[in-house]
Amino acid sequence: MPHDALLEEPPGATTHPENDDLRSLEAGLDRLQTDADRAPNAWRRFTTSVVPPIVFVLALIAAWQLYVVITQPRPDLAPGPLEVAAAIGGAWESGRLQLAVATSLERGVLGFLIAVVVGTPLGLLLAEVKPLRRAIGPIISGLQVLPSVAWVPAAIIWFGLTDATVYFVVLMGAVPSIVNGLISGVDQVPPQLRRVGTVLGAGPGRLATLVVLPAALPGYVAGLKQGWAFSWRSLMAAEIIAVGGTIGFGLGSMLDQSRELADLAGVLATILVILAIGILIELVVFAPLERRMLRRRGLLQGGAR
Amino acid sequence: MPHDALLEEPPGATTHPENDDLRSLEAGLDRLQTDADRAPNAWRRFTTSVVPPIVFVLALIAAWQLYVVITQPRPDLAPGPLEVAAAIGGAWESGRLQLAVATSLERGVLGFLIAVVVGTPLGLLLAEVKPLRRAIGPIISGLQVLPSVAWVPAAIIWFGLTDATVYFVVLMGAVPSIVNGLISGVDQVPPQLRRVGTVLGAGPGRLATLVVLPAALPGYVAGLKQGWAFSWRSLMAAEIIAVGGTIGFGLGSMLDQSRELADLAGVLATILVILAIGILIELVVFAPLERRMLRRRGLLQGGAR
Amino acid sequence: MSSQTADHTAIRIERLGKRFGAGPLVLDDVNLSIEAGEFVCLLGASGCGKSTLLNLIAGLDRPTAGTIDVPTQGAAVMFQESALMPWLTARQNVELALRLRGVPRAARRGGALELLDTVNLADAAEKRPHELSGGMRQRVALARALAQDRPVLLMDEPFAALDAITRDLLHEELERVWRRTGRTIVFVTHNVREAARLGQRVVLMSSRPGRVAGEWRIAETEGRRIESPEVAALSIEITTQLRKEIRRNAA
Amino acid sequence: MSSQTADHTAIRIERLGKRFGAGPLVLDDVNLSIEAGEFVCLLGASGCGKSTLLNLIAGLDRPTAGTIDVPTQGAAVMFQESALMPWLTARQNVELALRLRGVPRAARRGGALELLDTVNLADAAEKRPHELSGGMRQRVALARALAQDRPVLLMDEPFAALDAITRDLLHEELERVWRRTGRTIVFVTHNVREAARLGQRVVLMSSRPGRVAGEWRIAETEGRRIESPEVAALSIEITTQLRKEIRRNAA
Amino acid sequence: APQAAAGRAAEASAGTGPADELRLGYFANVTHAPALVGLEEGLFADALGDTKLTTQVFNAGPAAIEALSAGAIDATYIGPNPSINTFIQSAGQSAHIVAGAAIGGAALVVRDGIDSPADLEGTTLATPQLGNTQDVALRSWLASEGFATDTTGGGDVHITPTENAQTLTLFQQGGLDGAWLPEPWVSRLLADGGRGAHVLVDEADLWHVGAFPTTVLLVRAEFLAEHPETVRALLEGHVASVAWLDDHADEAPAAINAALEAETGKPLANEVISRALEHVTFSVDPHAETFETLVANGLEAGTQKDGSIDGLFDLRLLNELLEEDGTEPVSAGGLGEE
Ligand SMILES: Nc1ncnc2c1ncn2[C@@H]1O[C@H](COP(=O)(O)OP(=O)(O)OP(=O)(O)O)[C@@H](O)[C@H]1O
Ligand SMILES: Nc1ncnc2c1ncn2[C@@H]1O[C@H](COP(=O)(O)OP(=O)(O)OP(=O)(O)O)[C@@H](O)[C@H]1O
Ligand SMILES: [Mg+2]
Ligand SMILES: [Mg+2]
Repeated sequence: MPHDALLEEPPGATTHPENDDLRSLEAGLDRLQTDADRAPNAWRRFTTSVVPPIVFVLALIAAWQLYVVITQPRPDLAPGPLEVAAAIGGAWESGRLQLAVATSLERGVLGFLIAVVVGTPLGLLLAEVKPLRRAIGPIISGLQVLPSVAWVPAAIIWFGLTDATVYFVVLMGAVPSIVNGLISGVDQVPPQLRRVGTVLGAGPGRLATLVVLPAALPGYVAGLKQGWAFSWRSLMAAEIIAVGGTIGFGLGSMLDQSRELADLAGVLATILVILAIGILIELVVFAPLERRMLRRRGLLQGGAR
Repeated sequence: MPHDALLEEPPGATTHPENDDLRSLEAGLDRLQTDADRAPNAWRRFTTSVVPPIVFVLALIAAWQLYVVITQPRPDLAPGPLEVAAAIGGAWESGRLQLAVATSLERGVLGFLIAVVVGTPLGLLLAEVKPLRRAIGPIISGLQVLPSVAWVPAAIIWFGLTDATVYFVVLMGAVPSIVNGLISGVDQVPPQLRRVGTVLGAGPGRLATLVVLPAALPGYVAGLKQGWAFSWRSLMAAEIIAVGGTIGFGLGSMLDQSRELADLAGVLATILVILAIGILIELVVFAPLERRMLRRRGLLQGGAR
Repeated sequence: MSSQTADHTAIRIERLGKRFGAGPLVLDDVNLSIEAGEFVCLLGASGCGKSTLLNLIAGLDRPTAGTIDVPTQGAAVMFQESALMPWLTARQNVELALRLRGVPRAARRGGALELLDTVNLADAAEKRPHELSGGMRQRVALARALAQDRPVLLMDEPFAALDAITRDLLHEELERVWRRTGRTIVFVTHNVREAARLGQRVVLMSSRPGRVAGEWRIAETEGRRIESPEVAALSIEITTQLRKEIRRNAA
Repeated sequence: MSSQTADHTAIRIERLGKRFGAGPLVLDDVNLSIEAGEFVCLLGASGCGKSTLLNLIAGLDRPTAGTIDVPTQGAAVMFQESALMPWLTARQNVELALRLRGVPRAARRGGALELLDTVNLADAAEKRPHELSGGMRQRVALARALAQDRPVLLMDEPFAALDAITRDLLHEELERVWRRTGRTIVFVTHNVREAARLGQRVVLMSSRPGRVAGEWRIAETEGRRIESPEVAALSIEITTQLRKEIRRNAA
Repeated sequence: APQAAAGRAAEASAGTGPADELRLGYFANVTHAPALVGLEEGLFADALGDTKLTTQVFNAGPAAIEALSAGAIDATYIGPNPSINTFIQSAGQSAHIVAGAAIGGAALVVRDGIDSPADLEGTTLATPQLGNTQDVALRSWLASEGFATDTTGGGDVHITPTENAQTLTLFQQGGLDGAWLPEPWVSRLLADGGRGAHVLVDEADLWHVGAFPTTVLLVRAEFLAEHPETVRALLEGHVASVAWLDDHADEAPAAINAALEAETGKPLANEVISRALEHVTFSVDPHAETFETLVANGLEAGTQKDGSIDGLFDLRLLNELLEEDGTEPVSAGGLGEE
């Protein structure tokens, strides 16, 4: 039966009154059942979700400054916001801040990318090959429980104070997250979608590429996001603990240095930078990625958050 | 209208044939629509989910031992499983292992409990008071992104090398998780349940205690579980970095000590102990708690996992 | 809520209007009065404001214009999803309603079991919602609504998610309960045949904004079945009107 | 799957039996033959094995005993949930079916739009599933099933989750498509009236194990509406039989 | 035994010629003055000729050992205990001591009110690092005084290995009662510690000759086997450096301080560095005869595994040089080649 024959209307069918009736009825119902798109009000979103935290942080800083001005505490135990700002400025001027941020970011991003390259095929393999998964899955989940900071001493013994140590720790932190994210993403693919794929005539290969992988994307992205968080955490741990040797100067090293100089303003400044980078990466890289994907799938919850 | 009057059957109603008919029809349908409970097959579960990882680990250990026997690598760079076992045994005999485990567990548990006590009211407050949440929520989420290891240097400056440092870091690690878990738990309470509570006549107080809190339990428990994971991570980081002073001897200190003595077998032994404790706490404390709660709510997925 | 209404009128709605925030008018100039013990079906296409109207009657929301008079004791409500507390057993769910009504602890268990027996669920009292089928869950929800002991029962598409066989049975069950307890029932539905099967009166609502677009009364409701010819005849009439309302929105 | 069947028989099922693992027998000695172009409704209570039977026909599962003959081209299937790919638009969902059928890239877009127009959804081609109402989603799923261009269309309670008004419309839509394309349709449902409304033949299945428990043929199907008296009469007859089957399980 | 094999390899094969690069580790510390001066005065560069010299600075022994084990450096100045540790842990395969560098310069500094060992009961004392030379010395001395200690900070006297800079702060704040430290920290604690800081025990008094090793020169075993010429050149520089320190006693403080300032950003106070140099002697003799005692002490203190240190020393190259200079050869004490 050729395709076109199936769709061919009997002559005059489109003008058949009963059919027209049905069409107008369906159109009316469709109109009633779909809400007009409400344009998200950017200004409102800004005032309700961006302004309050900023105001709160500013108030916090003001209170802190006030406290410092009034009680005049020992500056080495309670530096004021101005001193912390000065510490950031100083580090910037001397170029140490840029160097540290560049080094840490490079390591974090590179380590994360390696983790993605390692974790993705591993995750796919575990998700699709049942016996492997039974055997290795629990071990990977277990590794996720292990604080990656615990790997630092072992890595130092193996690789000395070199960048290999840092990358090893980052990998041990990020890979289990990514693998588990991908596995749970594949698990959450509704079995119905696989069956539809089969019914539509997809073989295993096209089923995987056209159905399973796109369907598992939300879990995978969530895993990537968490993997990044773990990369960043592990990196900081490694940098703080493993200082010296041929290890470059990252944010963790900067933190440790400030601590050795008993420079609390410098410590707090570095913490703020680390926090800012973490939030920034999340806002700039993962949040839009996730939001776009969820919006396309209609999984985004109402903007109450 | 008194309650009993409503339920009073008109005399003879129970023997009314039509009603009997309805009863038998309903009973038949109920029977058809509910599956007989299938007893979970403990033996099968054991063979499919416990045996494979154990076999895999044993195979891994055997391969490792074989490698060591065949290639005879430098024992300080690649100790064999026997040496690692001996290291655990040695630490046990000298009592260092017990001391370290007891110290770390005590700190971890105590820190976690403090975090629960701090995080729970904070989470409830943020979940229920919208303006507060708008202002503080993003900050708490941001703190969750900050590696808690970054707090170690600051804590050392504030509290010196004392236990307060350790507890501070643990709190900074665990509290945001618990708060966010509780908030998302409350967010996920279906609005329908709140409305039912209102319709049934519950005021705000009883609505919170009888409806919202029990409904938010799954998110809360998930938050607690994650909070524990962060407590444990942060604790290890703090113990590894902050050694000396009046800080007691925990697993992290043991790890650091082994590293200083270039004793890789000791390092690996300690990593194994840390991993074992992490998995054990999860299996013994959180997994049953979570499983019981999810099973009671019918949220547990089929045993395929 | 509002004042006790005159002798035989359970619910009186006058010139009711409702809009959400700055959105369009959802309900406009709705007038309706429902007698005590009456079984009214509210019929309308999706989004026409049926749930909004029901929530206003239940006191879950406030009208923008007009007034609603309901009995001082208020109304019990049943939703499309049974909305049982998933962590409580069937009995405990009913007991919760009794507890919130103020029934002393000692009397609750017996009362709950009695109510569950009313809906033929005595055997399933100790099961949790997820162990029950959809029809059983809605029967628990019905028992819970009965536990509230209010003269008015509001039902928002309570059987829409059930399979047809179960739905037919629940129609009979509901009718039996209604005849025995004499409640005033306002029943919201999409289903023309369901409305014609259950109601003493069927009120058709138009869409955007929601208004009363038609009303039908059924004289003799005893012994009706959904396949009965009277139900079919009424259904054809209402359907024609309903389709006209829907077509109005096509343009 | 299996060999091409004789001239006019599209599907022939003989002595079919099915059990899952070591569980009880789900289907037992099912015999059924369906002619090309026939519209058969498979009716039965929940859990009686309707979906199992349909999956066997679709080749998604293998029988334990007996044989099933279906056309070599296989069958298209529609499920209760539309099961559209949530990351694709309506058009892309239909195009996916065309692509997996082997239609060249250039022809896909036009084909998909044509098929969407068949179900009166040309305007919604660029919308994603979550932007569509349930009825619209099922129409996209229907278009997708048509895109497969298979002589047999298997439908597993495709309208069960829809509201009554939409369901009535989709009955008319489906009937129109059936008449125009001449497909063989096997339609699974709980709903006695739906079966009586749509089928040329209604097959009633018993529960535990599933067997054919009764069969009705409708001579004249043109111009039927769900409220028609013939539909009502047939419904009463089938319902009585169905209730007998259900009651059997009460003991 | 493997170490014997390595030794033989060095002897027989004469390696693969001079290395292109020598990576040298040291601490920015007074007891590492031969390294500081050798670099500052260009003595290593002169001796190494074409071989490029790169350096790495460490804060503590373990890090240097880790770098050595990971092949990130080829030789390092380090204390004897970490050297013993890596040798035993690696079953003699990791590294060999090729020369001594410094002697003496460690002491137990305590607060006011502790005037005899008996007063130490219940106090908390710091050492630079678990299992390092001072840590082991403190533990074995306390044991000889009848105090029990353990590696977890328990016992009659609590020993808490703490970073030197932290030790100074904690001592000032009252968190520590004393510390067994190397120079210049002994002098710094005496100068800046306050709280009546004074020396209770000078480690020099504990050894019969007053000579005990503080710093030695350790070379990676593989490097030694492959590039004996380069190690010989390094030793030339080392010997010259020690000689320079002997000959320029008046210039030494300034030279060392300049190197320290370059490394850490802060020079030592004059009185600190001169007092420190008074207590440290620089010598190429590793005093191998004391190592068996060091091992015994480490074992007793629980900071070390049991094992043989036979073959730890490879002093052949050093003795060749000394012979050329016409000086007395040094002894390996029966623990390796001399
Ligand atoms: N909280 C709300 N805020 C804004 N608009 C709302 C709100 N609730 C309902 N609406 C709008 O009011 C209209 C009527 O909604 P309502 O839920 O009462 O319809 P309905 O007749 O119950 O529909 P359905 O049959 O689908 O349940 C819809 O257009 C809906 O978008
Ligand atoms: N994969 C499976 N493994 C084990 N038992 C199954 C499986 N699929 C179905 N069953 C069992 O087979 C019986 C028939 O199931 P089936 O889904 O075919 O019923 P159905 O008639 O489609 O029911 P419904 O109307 O609820 O969709 C049920 O008792 C079910 O528990
Ligand atoms: Mg509604
Ligand atoms: Mg089914």
